[in-house]
Formats: sequence, C-alpha cells, structure tokens
Amino acid sequence: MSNEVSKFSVQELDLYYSNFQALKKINMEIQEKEITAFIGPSGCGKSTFLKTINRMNDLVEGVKVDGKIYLDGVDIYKDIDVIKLRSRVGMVFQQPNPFPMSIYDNVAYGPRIHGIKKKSVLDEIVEKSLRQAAIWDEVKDKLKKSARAVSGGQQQRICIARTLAVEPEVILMDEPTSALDPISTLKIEDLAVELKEQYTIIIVTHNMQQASRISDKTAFFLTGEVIEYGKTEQIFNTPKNKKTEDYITGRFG
Amino acid sequence: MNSRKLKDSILQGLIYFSAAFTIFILTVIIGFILYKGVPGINLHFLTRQWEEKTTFVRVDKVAEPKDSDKEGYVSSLDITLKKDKEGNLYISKIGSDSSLDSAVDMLGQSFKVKSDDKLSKVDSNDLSELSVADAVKMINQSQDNMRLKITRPGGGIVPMLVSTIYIILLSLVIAAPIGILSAIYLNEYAKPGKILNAIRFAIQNLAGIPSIIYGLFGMLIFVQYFGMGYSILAGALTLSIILLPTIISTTEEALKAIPQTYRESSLGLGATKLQTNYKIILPNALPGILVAIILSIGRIVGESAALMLTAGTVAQIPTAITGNEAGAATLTIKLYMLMKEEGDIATACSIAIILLALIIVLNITSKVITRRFLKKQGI
Amino acid sequence: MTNNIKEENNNSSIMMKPNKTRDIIEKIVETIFFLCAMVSVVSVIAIIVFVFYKGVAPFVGNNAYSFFDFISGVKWDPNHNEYGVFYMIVASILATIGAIIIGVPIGLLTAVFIAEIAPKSLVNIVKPGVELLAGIPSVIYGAFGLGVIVPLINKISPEPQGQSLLAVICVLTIMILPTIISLSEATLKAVPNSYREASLGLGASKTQTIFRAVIPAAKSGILSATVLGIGRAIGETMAVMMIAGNPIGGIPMSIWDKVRPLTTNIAMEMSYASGRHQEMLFATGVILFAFIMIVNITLIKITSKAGEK
Amino acid sequence: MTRQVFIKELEVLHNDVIKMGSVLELSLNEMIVALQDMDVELAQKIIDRDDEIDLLEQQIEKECINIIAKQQPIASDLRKVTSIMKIITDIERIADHCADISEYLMQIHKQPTMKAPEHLSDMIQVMKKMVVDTIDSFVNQDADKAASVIAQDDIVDNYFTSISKELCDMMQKDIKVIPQCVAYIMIIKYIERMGDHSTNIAEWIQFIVTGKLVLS
Repeated sequence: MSNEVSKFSVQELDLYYSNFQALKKINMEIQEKEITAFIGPSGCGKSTFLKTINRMNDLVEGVKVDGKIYLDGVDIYKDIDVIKLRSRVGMVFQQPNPFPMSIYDNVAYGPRIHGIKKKSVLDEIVEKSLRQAAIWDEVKDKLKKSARAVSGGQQQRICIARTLAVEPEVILMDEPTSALDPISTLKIEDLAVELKEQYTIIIVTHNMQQASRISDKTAFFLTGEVIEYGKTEQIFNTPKNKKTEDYITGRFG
Repeated sequence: MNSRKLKDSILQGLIYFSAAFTIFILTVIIGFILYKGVPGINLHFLTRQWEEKTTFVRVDKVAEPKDSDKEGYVSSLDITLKKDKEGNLYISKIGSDSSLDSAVDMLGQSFKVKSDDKLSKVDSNDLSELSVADAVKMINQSQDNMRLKITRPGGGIVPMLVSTIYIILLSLVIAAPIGILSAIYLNEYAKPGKILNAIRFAIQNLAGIPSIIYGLFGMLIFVQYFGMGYSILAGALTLSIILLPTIISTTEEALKAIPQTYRESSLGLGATKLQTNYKIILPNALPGILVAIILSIGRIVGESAALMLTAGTVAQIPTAITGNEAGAATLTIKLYMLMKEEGDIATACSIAIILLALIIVLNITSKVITRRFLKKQGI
Repeated sequence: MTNNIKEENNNSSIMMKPNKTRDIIEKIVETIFFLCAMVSVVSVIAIIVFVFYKGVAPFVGNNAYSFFDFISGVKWDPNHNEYGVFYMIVASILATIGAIIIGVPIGLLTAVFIAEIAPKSLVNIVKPGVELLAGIPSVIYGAFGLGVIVPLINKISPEPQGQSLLAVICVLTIMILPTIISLSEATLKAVPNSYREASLGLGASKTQTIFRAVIPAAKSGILSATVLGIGRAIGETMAVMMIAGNPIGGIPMSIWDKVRPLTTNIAMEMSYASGRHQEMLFATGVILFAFIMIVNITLIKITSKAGEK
Repeated sequence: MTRQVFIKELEVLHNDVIKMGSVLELSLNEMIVALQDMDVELAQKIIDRDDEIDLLEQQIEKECINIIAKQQPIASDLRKVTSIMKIITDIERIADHCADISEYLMQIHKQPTMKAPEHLSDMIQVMKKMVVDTIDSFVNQDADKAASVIAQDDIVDNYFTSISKELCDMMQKDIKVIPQCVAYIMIIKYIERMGDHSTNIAEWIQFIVTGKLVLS
C-alpha cells in the first residue's frame, strides 16, 4: 500500500439503529485524491457507512456509533465541530435535490451560510463551481431561472456545483446516477474522474460497471461488513473472497 | 464564525418565546373560561328552561292522609316543602301517592308538577312570607280542589341546546347534499374550463366572506324578502351557504384521496360514470364526508354574527320553522347576549365551557374517523 | 358470418339497460350535480348583488347622501343623518395591521417550533391545543377580551375605559394565531426532507437550515396563511364588538383610543335600524366587502402562482 | 442461483471445447498408428479431418465473442472465455501438425523403407500423454495436472535434439536415406511443436483456475 497519509482512517466502526446492528467492525483506510467505490446488495450498510463519514446519521433517531473515524488524523466524532466537518465533507444525494430557488441562489447557498456576502465574490464562486461541475455552458444564461426547471442530469450537476461551492476536501456520492439516464450518468462519471484530481471521492453505487469504470479502489459490503477491499482491477479480475466473486459475477441467492 | 452562533441563538430564543407565548395564551383563555364558568355548571343549568314559568293548578286532597311529623311535610297533598337560599318556598319531595300527580291547569289539561317547583300561593293566600310550618298548616286547612300557584325555575340552557341542535340538523339537511354533490361534480364530472374556474373562484370567495355579511344577506333575503321572520329556517339557510365551501373542499379532498386506478378499473368493466361514483367513489369517500359534516357542525356551533341577524335572540324552543314562534337563540348567541346585555360573564363562561366540550368532542371524532379511514387505506 | 354477430349483439344488449335510457339517466344526474355546484356561484352573485344594491341605494336617486361624505366622514350619528365611516375604515385597517404585525411572526415561529424543533411528546400537547384554539367560537374570545384584556388595559391606559384599539388588536392577534400556526405548520411539514439534508450537508446549522432553506421553500404557504389571517381579522365582529368601545366618531389617534370597526358598526345597529339608516349599514357592508374581495383575490393569486413554481 | 442463461452458455462453450479436444485426440491416435504402419489411407483421413477441426474452432470463437458482447463476463468468467479463445487456437495448431506429419509420412512411404529413428515412438508417447493430460486438465479445470504437462515439455525437447542428431549421423553415413531423414526431422519438429502447444494450453488453464498468467 502506498505510504501516503490516508484521508480517512476507519477503525473498529460499529453502528446500531436502536437495536439493529447496521455496521460491524469496519476497518478501512481511504486514500486522498482517489475514487473509492462502495458496492454491495441493498441493505448491506454501504449507504449507512457513507452517511457516518459526514455524520448525516446524527439526524436519525436512536443511532449509536462505536469505534473511530479519523479525517486527516483527527477524530470526527470527538475533535471536529459537525458543521466544520460537513463543510469539509460535501455530499451529493441519489435524488437530485436542488432548492426551490434559482440556479444562482442554489450554488451561492453554501458560501452565504458560511458568511460570504459580497456579490462579486459570490458571482465568481458560482461561475467557478458551475464550470467545475461541467454545466456552466448549459446554464450560464439562465442562472436566475429555477433550478428545478432543468433536466435531471443538469439538476444533479447543479447539486455537485453547490457542493463544490463550499470548497470541500471530500465529496460523498450516494448512488448519484441511479435516477439518471445513461448519458447523464456518463457525464457525472466523467466529472467524478476529473474531480478526483482535487478531491477525495467516495461513491456508493449499485452499478458494478460504474464502480469498475471510474473507481481506483472498491469495497464490497455484505450484511454490514466489509467482505473485501482493494484495488478495483484486482477486485473485478481476481477477487480473493468467494462471496465477492459470486456477487460481481452475479451468482447469489 | 461566532456571529453565526450568535444569530442562531437569537433566532432560537425567538422561536421558544413565541411557542411559549402561544401556549401561555391558550392556557390563560381556557383557564379564564374554566375559572369563571365552572361554578355555574350544575344539573339545573343543563336541564332547566331559561325563563321562569308560572302556572295555576287545581288539585284535590289525598284520600287517606298519612301523618308524619317530618318537618315541612304536607299530609293533605303528601308533599314536603322547603325554603331555598332566596327564601322562596319550593316542593322538595313529592310522595308516591301524592294527589299532585292528577293536578290540572286552568285549561283543564293535566300538568306535571315536579320537585324543585316553587309554590307561592294557595287559593288566594300568599305563602311567600310564611314560615314552612305555617305554609304547611295553611295548605292542610284549605278545602279540597285547591288552587296552587306553581313556578318552574329557569336558568337552564335547554332551549339553547335544543335550538342549536335544530339549526345544526336543518343546516346540514340543506348544505350537506348540495355540498357533497357539487364536490362530486367538481371532482368527477367538471371539465377544466371557464365554468369550472368560475365555480372554484366562487367557492374560494364564499369561504372568505365574513359572517356579518352573511348575516346582512340572510336578514335581507330570508327574514324580510321571503318573510320568514327571525326563524331557525332563515338561520339554517344562511348557515348552509356559509358551510358550502367547507363541505365542498373537505369532500373534494376525500375524493382526491381515492386513487385514479379505482375509477379506471371500474369504468374499464363497463360501469357508467354514475355507477362508478355510486359504487366505488362514494363508499370510499364516506369517511371524508363524515369529517366534512363534523367540521361544519363545529362551524355552526361557533357561528354567531350571521345567526344573530337571522335566527333572532329569543331563548325559546322553536315550535315552528318560520314565523315568530320559530325564533331561536343558539348557545353562542345566548352567550353573546348574556355578555352584551347583562354583562354576566360567569354564565357566559359556563355556556362557553359547554361549547368547548362540544368542539373537543367534534375534533376527536373527526381525528378518529380520519385515522381509521387512513388505516383502512393502508397508508 | 354476419348474422351471428347481429345475434350476439342482441343478447348482449339484453343484459344491460337499453343504451338510450341509461344515457338519459346519466345526463339527468350530471345536470343535478351541476346545479348543486352552481348553487355556490348563484349565492356569491346573489350576496354581491343584494348587498351592493342595498348598499349603493342611499347614494343614488333624490335626496342622495354624498358618497364622498360617507367615505370621508369621521362622525356616525344616524339620528342627525350623519353617516361618516372613514374613521371606521381607519379603525379596521389599524386593528388588522396591528394583529398581523404581532400575530404573523409569533404564529410563524410557533409553527416552526411545532414542525421543526419540538420533540414528539410536546407536539402531541401543543398541536391539539392550537386546533382547539382554532375551534373556539369568536364570541368566547370576546368574553375573554371583556373579562381579562379590557380590565388589564384599563389599569395601564391613560383613557378612563379599557375598551380600545389595543384591546381589539390583542383579541384579533389571539384569534388569527391558530389560523397562521396550523397553515404555516402544514406548509413547513410539506417541505421535502431532502432540502433539509442538502442544507445540512453543506455545513448549515439547524437554525440556518430552517430560516434559509425550509421557510423560503414554504414561502407561498405562509403568505396565504397571512392573507387568510387578514381576512379573518377584518371580518371579525362579535369578539371585537364588546371591546372596541364603538365611539360615534373620531379617528383613533393612539392605541388607547376607543375604535369602531366596520363590522361592529353593522352588527350593533342592524337589529333596530330601518330605512336610510339600514341602507347605510349595508353601505358599510359594501366597504367591508370590497376589502374582503381584495384579500380573496390576492389569496387566489398567491395559491395559483405557488402551484406553477 | 442467478444468471442461469449465462451459466448455460458457459457450459455449452465448455463442452464444445471438449468435443474439439476429443476430435483432436482421434486424429492424434490415428497419426501415431499411421506412423507405425506407414498407413497412407489413414494419413489421408487425418488430413481430411483437419477442415472439421478448423470449422469447430471458428464456431467456438464466435460463441466466445457472443458471450462477451451479451453477458459482459467478469473475473473468473472473463478469464475462462478469454482463455478458451486462446486454447482453441493451440488445439487447431496441434491438429494441423497431425495433418502435416501425415503428409510427410506419405513422402516417406514413397521412398525405400528405412528404419524409424530409435526413440521416435518414445517421443511420440510423451507428446501424446502431454496432449491427453492437457485436455483432461481443461475438462476438470485441474491446475496441478496442467502443471505436470508443462513439466513434460523439456523431455520432448530433449528427444527432439537427440533424434535430430541421430538422423544427421544417418544422413552423413548414407546419402540414400537423406529424403526420409529430412522428412523424419520435419516430423519430430512437428511433434516438438505439438508439445509446446499443449504447454500453452496448460498455462491458460492455470490462468483460468489461479488467475496468475505465467507465459513461458
């Protein structure tokens, strides 16, 4: 394993929804500026794990988390204020959910809540983020129009731009393309590969081809455990664990 | 960064303050009404007429008078007398074989004398100043077929309760069918277009008009033009117009909650629109309609301005639907009159308590129906 | 081949009522439904026509009363043929504005409390309470006003009596609170959770999320709640009648002054008014009606606009 | 078990390869007999059968491409399909060599008879075992057997060097036998090549099973 400092170091992580244990003894090192894919059948805990990384699970009643998650060596549950954490770890959701506001206001929402008020600064951030999300050309002349009046693929890229506007270090994507058509899906995938130059990306997906196409590392989850975690080529060519082999070759049940 | 924390805490403070303010207001109002009204609530309040009523009756003596030395016992009529707080004489107990059962009023019809009725005169002698014992002696000495002056005490809200119920029933009988049928029309038959927009606009406006305007209209048309006078029919007609928007919109919600697939599958089987409405839509919408009716009862019970100008302010049980025998004050109107004319806030609050109880019951029933209806729907 | 198809047609038609009568019944039923629906239209038109007809009468024809004096007059004295309603209009407007300025913020923030912050147990107490507040007949608010608010104001008011604009504002505020709370709460609840997650995901705090994402998304609902509140405040009669003081003239200068809203003017004198006096009361009704129309139209515009966004 | 259609298609593919292997074994045995008895008709039969094997190879190749396009196989499945495409070329090459040997056999037959080189039959036996073992290891996906085949290849190579030296000596001693010896040299060259092809097949089978590709 390369000796870079891992962006996330997850040690002995357990998670309980009231009495149901959703995550069992997760140990994982996630590298910086790489795309890490989480795959596995639905209900295996991959999304739950993703939502633990930016503590979105705190919103759920009766959630209990044991074990440690370190972001750049700092324990995210003890030593980082959750607001600071979430501005450093952005999230893109499965259903594109732009606010019912104009495209401009959507992207400017993040900077505004973090205190940026000057219009010139906001304009610049909005343009930079929309360009980064590869959608500037499609929306540059209708920034004032409602963000919901555009196609699903465009909405999702606007949401990505909105996340980028807060200048996160990590972007979590929870099945970002499962609601999109193939073309938009490929656009989002290309975008993710481009963004990995500057951001650490963790993507949860049901689509194994997507995982094999764009990710550097892949983790296979099953019933709350990490069955296998390694370089994507190795996972998709010569998986060590039979359960991984069965899953990716579609032989289960 | 801490300016955000500061702003946040100020806003949070405001939120908690306004919530507390609302809860405070709620408790103060309910508290005030209970504090003032509860003492007035007793059995009499709930069972008696509002006005006192005096009648003269003729009654014979008992065949075999039993004598008992109980204080106030009138052997000749087998009744017991007492003096109440204000010092008037009243019949506290009527014996099993008391001759009062066959008392007859001046028109010769039998008159049922009840305990608590006040007795103020025997033949021509006034009893009000006498002590209980003298009064007993007086009655026993008077001859057979004596004439008694009986006064039934008032202070009860029975007439208002009855007229409120009459108005509720009458208004519902008028408004419910029209409302439900127009809701069905709007939801099932109407094709989008100018007419539909006009109807929708009218309904929304009806909902916005204050009840005093309805009062004016009601008085003008029903009371004067149609010559119904201040009557429950005039009141009911005015009220039904007020109720239409509530019934229509609540029923429409119930109709909209029915999945479109029910209609399609029924029509798919060759059923006509009417059959579909009759067999599928209506039964499923019934709980919604029930809620609509309950909400409208709540509105009728609460209505005051409109009724005051149409149903009048007389505290009596209406015996006809039009004409001056039909004037009837509902609970709310009586409550208002008590405060406006006599400034008697205590009794007003007692009536208020009855109204509150009614509204709570209505709220709970409508919640139960909707919950049961939702459970049945499996939502 | 052809004749057995005809055969088949016959027996199938036996099963169902002959098409002709079935269609007629359908038509009849549909017209009945249509007529019921038209009842609302007819009644609105009737109300407008009659109230306006009766209300406009005094200003037209021979010894017409000048509409301008009516509108601008600051004295109402039927015995001396003086019918000025301007000071009543001012009273109604001031009372409504006062109630809205206090009622809407408190109502909205309480709605936020119930919808966003309060734990389940508290909600189960506060919400039914608010529903009860909404169900209470306005007359009881009048009783409360007379019994509690007026004496209280009396203690601190420079004027001799407690009935005043302030009393009216207090009672109206209390009355519109439930309308605003329940409607705003409903619209806040209708805001999809994904907006809250998105906002929190960007590092916004809970309060920021409420005020910058949830409330803007529920803007139209809150607006229509406010407009409904205005409608109810302007139209209120019984509760206000007993605590307004109802002077026969004078534009209210301070919150301690007695006021005479349009609605109370009608209700108080209608039972014994006749002839010109009665028509003047209807004229007051027309003015009130005009206000209500404005309120209704803005409400319909907001709700329809919200629909498209 | 999900993806039943895909699993069936893989089985069909697997059996077709086995069928091709058995046709090869038939030609191989006949080639050995033909060599011993210098039976020309048998040799001709082997040559004719070569087209049948070529057809089988093309059909299997089309099947492989079809599966890849339709089912997007991954990991072990992908390894199996890609290896099969490689294996069938080697099998076809071995079959070609049987035909080539048969042709040279016919030439020898025209020449005056000559004593076959001494260890030729041993070399053939070793090669035959390699071919049979490699096909068996494919049938059972047996990596160990495949390894044993790879180990045999040196033996065949040594036989090739010793026999070809023996043939050169014979030619130096008696120029009359040169045409036959040249034919025999060609024959043992083909036999040596048949050994190499079996080794290739064995290596691909190991790749299918272990995932490690070690091409010597």
